[in-house]
Amino acid sequence: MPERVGVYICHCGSNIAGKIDIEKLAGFAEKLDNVALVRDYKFMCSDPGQNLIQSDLEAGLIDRVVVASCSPLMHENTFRKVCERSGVNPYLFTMTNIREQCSWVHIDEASSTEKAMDLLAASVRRAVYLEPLEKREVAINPRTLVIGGGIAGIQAALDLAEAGKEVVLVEREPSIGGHMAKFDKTFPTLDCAACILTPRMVQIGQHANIHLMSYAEVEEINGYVGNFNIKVRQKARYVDADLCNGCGMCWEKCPGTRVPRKGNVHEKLSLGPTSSIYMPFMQAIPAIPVIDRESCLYFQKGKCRICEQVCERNAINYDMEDSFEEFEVGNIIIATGFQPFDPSVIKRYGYGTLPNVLTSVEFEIMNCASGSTGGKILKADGTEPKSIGIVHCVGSRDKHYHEYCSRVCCMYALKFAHLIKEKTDAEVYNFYIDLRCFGKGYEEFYDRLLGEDVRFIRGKVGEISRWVAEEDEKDQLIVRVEDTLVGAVRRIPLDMVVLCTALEKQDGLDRVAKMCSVSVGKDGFIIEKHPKLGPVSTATDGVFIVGVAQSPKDIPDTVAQASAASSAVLSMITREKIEIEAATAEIIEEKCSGCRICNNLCPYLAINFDEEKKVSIINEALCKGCGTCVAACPSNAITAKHFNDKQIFAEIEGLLSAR
Amino acid sequence: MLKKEIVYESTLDHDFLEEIYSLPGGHEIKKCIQCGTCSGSCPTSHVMDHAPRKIFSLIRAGFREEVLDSNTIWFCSSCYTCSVRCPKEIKITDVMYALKRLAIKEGKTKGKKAVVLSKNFVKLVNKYGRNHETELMTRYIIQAELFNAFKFIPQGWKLFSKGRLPLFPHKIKNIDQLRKILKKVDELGEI
Amino acid sequence: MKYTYYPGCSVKATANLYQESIDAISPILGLELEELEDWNCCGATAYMSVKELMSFAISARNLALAEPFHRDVVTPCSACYLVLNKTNQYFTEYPDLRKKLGQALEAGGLSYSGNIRVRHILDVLFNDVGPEKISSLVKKRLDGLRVAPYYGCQIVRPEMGFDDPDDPQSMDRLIESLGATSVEYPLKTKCCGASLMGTEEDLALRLCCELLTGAESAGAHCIVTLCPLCQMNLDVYQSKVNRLCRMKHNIPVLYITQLIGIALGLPSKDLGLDKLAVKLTKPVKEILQGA
Amino acid sequence: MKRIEIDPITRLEGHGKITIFLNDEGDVENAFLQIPELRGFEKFVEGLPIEEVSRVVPRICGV
Amino acid sequence: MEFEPKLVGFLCNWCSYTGADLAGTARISYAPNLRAIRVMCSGRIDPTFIIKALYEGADGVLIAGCHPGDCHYQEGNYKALRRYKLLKRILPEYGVEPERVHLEWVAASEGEKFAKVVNEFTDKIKKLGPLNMKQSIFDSMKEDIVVHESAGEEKGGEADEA
Amino acid sequence: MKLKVGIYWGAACGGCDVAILDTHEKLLDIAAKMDIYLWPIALDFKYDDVKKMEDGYLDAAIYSGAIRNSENEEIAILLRKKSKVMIALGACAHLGGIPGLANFYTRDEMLKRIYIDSESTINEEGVIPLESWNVKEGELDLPRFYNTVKTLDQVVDVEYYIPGCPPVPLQIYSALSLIWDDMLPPVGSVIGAGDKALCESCPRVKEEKTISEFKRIQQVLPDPEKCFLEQGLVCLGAATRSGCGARCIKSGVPCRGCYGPLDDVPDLGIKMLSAIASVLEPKEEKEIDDVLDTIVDPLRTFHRFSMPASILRRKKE
Repeated sequence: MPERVGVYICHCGSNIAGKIDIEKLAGFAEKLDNVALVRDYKFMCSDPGQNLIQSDLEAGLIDRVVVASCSPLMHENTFRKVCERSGVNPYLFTMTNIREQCSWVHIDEASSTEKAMDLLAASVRRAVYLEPLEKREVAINPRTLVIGGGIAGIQAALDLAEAGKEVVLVEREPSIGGHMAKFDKTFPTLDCAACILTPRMVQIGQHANIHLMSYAEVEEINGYVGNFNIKVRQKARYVDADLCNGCGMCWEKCPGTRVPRKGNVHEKLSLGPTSSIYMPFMQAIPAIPVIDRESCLYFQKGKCRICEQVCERNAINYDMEDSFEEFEVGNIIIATGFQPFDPSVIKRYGYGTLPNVLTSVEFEIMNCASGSTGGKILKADGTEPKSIGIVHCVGSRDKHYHEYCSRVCCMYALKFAHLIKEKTDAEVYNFYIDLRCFGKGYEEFYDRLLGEDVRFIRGKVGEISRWVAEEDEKDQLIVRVEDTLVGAVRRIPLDMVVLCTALEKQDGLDRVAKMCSVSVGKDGFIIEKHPKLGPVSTATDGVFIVGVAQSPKDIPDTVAQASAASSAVLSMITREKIEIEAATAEIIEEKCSGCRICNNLCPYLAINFDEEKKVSIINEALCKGCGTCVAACPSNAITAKHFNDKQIFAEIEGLLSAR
Repeated sequence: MLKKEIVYESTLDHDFLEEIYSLPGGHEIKKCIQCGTCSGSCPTSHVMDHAPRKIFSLIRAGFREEVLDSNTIWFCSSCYTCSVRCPKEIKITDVMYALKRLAIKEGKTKGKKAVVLSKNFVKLVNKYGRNHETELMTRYIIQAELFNAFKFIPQGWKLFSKGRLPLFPHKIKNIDQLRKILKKVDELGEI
Repeated sequence: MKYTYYPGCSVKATANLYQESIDAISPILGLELEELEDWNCCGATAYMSVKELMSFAISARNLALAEPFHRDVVTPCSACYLVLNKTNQYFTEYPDLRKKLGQALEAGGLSYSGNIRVRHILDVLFNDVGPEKISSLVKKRLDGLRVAPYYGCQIVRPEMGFDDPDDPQSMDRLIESLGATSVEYPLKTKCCGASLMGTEEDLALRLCCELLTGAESAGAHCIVTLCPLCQMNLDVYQSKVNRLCRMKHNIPVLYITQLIGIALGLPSKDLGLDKLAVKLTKPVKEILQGA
Repeated sequence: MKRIEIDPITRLEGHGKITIFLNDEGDVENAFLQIPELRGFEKFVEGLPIEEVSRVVPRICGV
Repeated sequence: MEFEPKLVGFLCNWCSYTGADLAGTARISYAPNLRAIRVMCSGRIDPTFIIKALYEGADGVLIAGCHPGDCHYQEGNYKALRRYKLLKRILPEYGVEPERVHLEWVAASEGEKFAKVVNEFTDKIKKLGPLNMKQSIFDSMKEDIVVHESAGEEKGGEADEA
Repeated sequence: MKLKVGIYWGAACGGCDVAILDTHEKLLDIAAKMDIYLWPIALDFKYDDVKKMEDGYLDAAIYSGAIRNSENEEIAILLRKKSKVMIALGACAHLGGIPGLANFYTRDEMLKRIYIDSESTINEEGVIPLESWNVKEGELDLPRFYNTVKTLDQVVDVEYYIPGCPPVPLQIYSALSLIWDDMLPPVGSVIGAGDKALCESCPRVKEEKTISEFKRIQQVLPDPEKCFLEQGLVCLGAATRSGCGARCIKSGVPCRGCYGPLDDVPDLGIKMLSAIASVLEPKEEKEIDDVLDTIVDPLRTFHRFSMPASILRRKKE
């Protein structure tokens, strides 16, 4: 029996009927092939409207439904449900948009009606080729992978663990803590960073629901929402974590130097021990040292083994090798954080060539009470500076480097200014373009700094040099800048300059993104599902982003986002099951020649090549139905369900059939 | 008497912005964030009436006279430091050229010695196909610096005595070709 | 290595010493510079201030003349380098301009497709010849000579790609390859005032004064440069700078090609050294003689 | 005048037809051979990438 | 009567179709010549669809997708762009002005842009005139018809259809 | 009873006929199963012999060659009438083949080039062939040289297609055996060939593909083990029906598509275009253009054998 299409035309009050000649349209529809009946109604989406369709379907008068009304983005689901209720596969329904893209946008009734007829003819032809599709569900594994153990990952992991869910936290560095662990104070409240971070780090280390893998990297991610397979490389520490008790004997005796012990103050800046076997900082979690192969005398020269001799618990193991661990999780949180921009590429700022030009991270380390200067702000020669410049926007808001605003620099620059004022007698100059103090208590902090006699010069620094023009500029750094508010070009001799470097995407973020099948924007950060409504989700179901992995943000925002992501994960876990796309692509094995054109095209890595059968295969759980592979398959071995070639050809023919 | 007054919108020329924006490279100055990198980098900004950054501000506000009358554009030595450093990659030097041309077009050249030099340069190139430094300086001195002519003597003599100042111009062989090209450009109209 | 050579107007006149030294060293370094027949002025900075399209058009004529030879165009003048390069770059970047220039050139029976690379002689000396080769050809090492490398503006800006716009190194390396010391000179790319020397003399003199002071305070025996205008401003105007700024600068300003020529052992006559306004000073002479 | 057509001529490569006119005496007055075998390789090899020419022209005759 | 081109549009579901809907919601009126086909992603657009549409009588074909970097499926729009670019190169070989096929990035928020794109495209095709691909193919074969002994119709009767 | 068969060539090169002969000893089997009633290349039947047959007299007609002129079409119509089954043999009858490249031009352009502008022809009066010509003995006529080359199925109904330029002899034999074994598939099928693309039978190793530059065969020494396309050589194998045994590929030459498209692919060339464009590396417009610049003559390459069978069929005038 040929397909019997029911056509339902909606007036949408006067929204459609006011611009389209419904009678003419209905008359036109009746004459189309395969059309079994045509009805029109004031509001098809209303209950009586829906009932019209339902009763026709139930009476068996039709087996396919075309509704000509508003946009499918509006009511496709409504009418699909009508079909489902009537015991008909919802994919045997299609919609003709004669409102948003017809009656609402065209002035002339004749041409609107004509267009509506073409659109309807296309839908009817398409309807004939529609095929029933099956809805599918997958189960969600309740364990979660958190990549990155900075404040973002710590918060997310703790939230989940506290809710009773298992978490695997993978951190690349020997210790968790991230950048925050290097800070002395945090703005604007000036809390001690260690005081608020350390207890959480300890909790991570001890939590029964958290499996912490530090000094480890995610190697592979396969699978799909609810069912990801993870492979993690545990890098060799050369210290047996089970035996080591963190006594510190090894690094005390180690003759190797990871960070030079001699040299000027700035060259030997460090938080933890400077030896080859070291802990990154004293509060490290896990409190287990690692050996830096590059500087270790034993690894480089084959002699030494002092750490082995001094370790009472025999925890040193030079033969340790990288190992791999594989496990399954249901969701993934990417919390990889940032790395600071390297300002040495901006030659005119002299970083790396001029002494006493420091990056913000170096300055943080200098300020940290447990660092190599004991928290003192010192020039390279060990004396206290009399004047310090703080240059904002280094590498950010600049098309040559990063166009975006790094969002935290203004505030940490103010924090620096405060710390300098607190610890030294130095004059402080802030060179800024715009001061962005938008958070809670931020403006007040700025206000406080104004009162502390910090000098603010609105102008981006032109250059920093040692171009001495006058006697009193000798041995100083000369900052040349336009004071834009005064309208004068100024030369300011300074003892030290701190460059507020941009936050940039973490090294390797692209690799993580690729593994998770999410994309990065041109700024290098991962693109969220929706900037407003889906800031922690991504295009890949089950993959979430937190902190600077998404975009530069400060600690309060990062923590908030971490909690948001963990609650999103919890909501997934609680559902236990998730429905996945039915309109996917499918490879017909009998037609696939194994040319592998499609293999590289899928952003979700849903296409795999079966080496035995020599055909490509689509994992339907991963496929989101974009159809890119379908358009590319040179032998039409791939079909896009619900958008197959026949359906689209029918649509094209329908659109152009009237004339 | 008070010299400064409140600036009324009606006294400003808002078409000026569009005019400037439509110059080659001009639309980029919409993106200026007034950071001051240009002025802070410019070797001559300290003697300018308005530093380059401020010029952009004035343009955006519609201060047509101030911009075209200012000495700023004539102090630009085309060192391109601002263009290279501008975080918004505005081709500032090109904009300066465009403003120079606009000022010349509008006759805002009184007392602007650079204009005399440039115009004579153009004349010479059109005449010979090449610059003739001796003639250029002679013409320039007569037209712009007659009363200061003596100050050019020592350096001129130095060059001449070292054999670095040829007396006669070199005319290119195919000057006709060059002129045909220039004539065509004239027909096509400037960009 | 064969190139099409575009000297530019200045090199044929006030900078003829530059030309002489280029002529002298090229054969030794294996450079074959064939002068472009009937080239015309590039337009420099002045033409651009008056007419834009015309300025591009006259500049493009040279490129069109050079194209049939399928060789890189080399020029020793920074302004010519910038203008020809800019024409080239805008020609490819802006289709409108390309079209108009095409029509203009056609009127002169010429055409240009944008396939010529314009290079500065420094680029060629550094990248094609290279410090190693130059070093191997040195006959008189300039040990002890402290040189301030002055690049000026238009060779490194707007970004031309072969060296850093703020901290170029190519000439430093060449100087070192001769045995001399390249001093740390923070002003190496600061502007000398260029053509402002004609119109705003005081300003330009002050800029030059900074440069000279900078070089002297860095302990340089001489300044080495590669642009006719820079050389003229620093050399010929040095006495005037002294008068205005009440200084006593006495620092010779050589072209890099002259310095190379000296190290290659060529007689000073061939290198146009006698044409310098500031004569070689005693310490320089001593080192050169001792070399 | 009698007309004889041999159409097609066979057992050779290509198409052809012979038209023979006999006069009243039955002698051949005139005969015409037609070869309508026209493809136009002359035209469509123009502008072909040179490496393709050697793959296209063998199709002039495959016998 | 003025020539009213018939245009087919292939719009990606997430950006351009939504953008077109927004033009509707905002009641921005534009030329009625474009008939849209919704696909999930511009990456689904097989150049065959475009050729088919031109053959079936479209005077122009518009492809619209998410802006680069914004693709809902990450990179489908780049594939659309590449296919489009190659397709444009061969259109002149068919004697079809390449301007008849046009690609635009229209975001979900760009209702106004969508209207503008359709208006401009319609104008452009109006200037180019009708394409009549199918008809012209059969017109070009008009002289190629053998007079059949029997009154049988010439095969390839699509010509009648056109 | 033996089958009655006619074999004819339209605008062909004779390669298909030779391919039939190249079945070698199997030719004896064919002769045992079939009686041939027309085969100009080998046997001396005349058109009149065919015309005299009753309609449907022949069991099968095997037609190679494209429809280039009115004679090709007339005989196609004649054979159609006289046969129960019509088989298109070879790329020309199937797709238009190499003669179909003429569809990038008009009849007038073709004739001008061939007769007027030809370097090796002296034709001062500019004579071009006419369809009829009066000599004193009477009128002579010539077939009309068409404006557009057509495939066989564009002029008559065709039941089966045996693809290839030329078809593989054994494939012809097995296709013919379907007739005498009465095992013919549904009308419209391609017989004597595979159901998948050529890549299936290509011996080269295929991996994931990303192309950043196309090369021409003379510019490189291709790796004999590796997929041509992955080496930047345009190969149509992925869009072309298998069955040829990858003869070109094995000789080190990329596929040009003579076996035609797979089922349900309406346009081989455009589909190949889509596939190739999909696997390019760059994303930026400028870079895409740079890569595309390296594809020489794309459309004619993609439609080397199939222009008349493609959707648009010919260049618009």
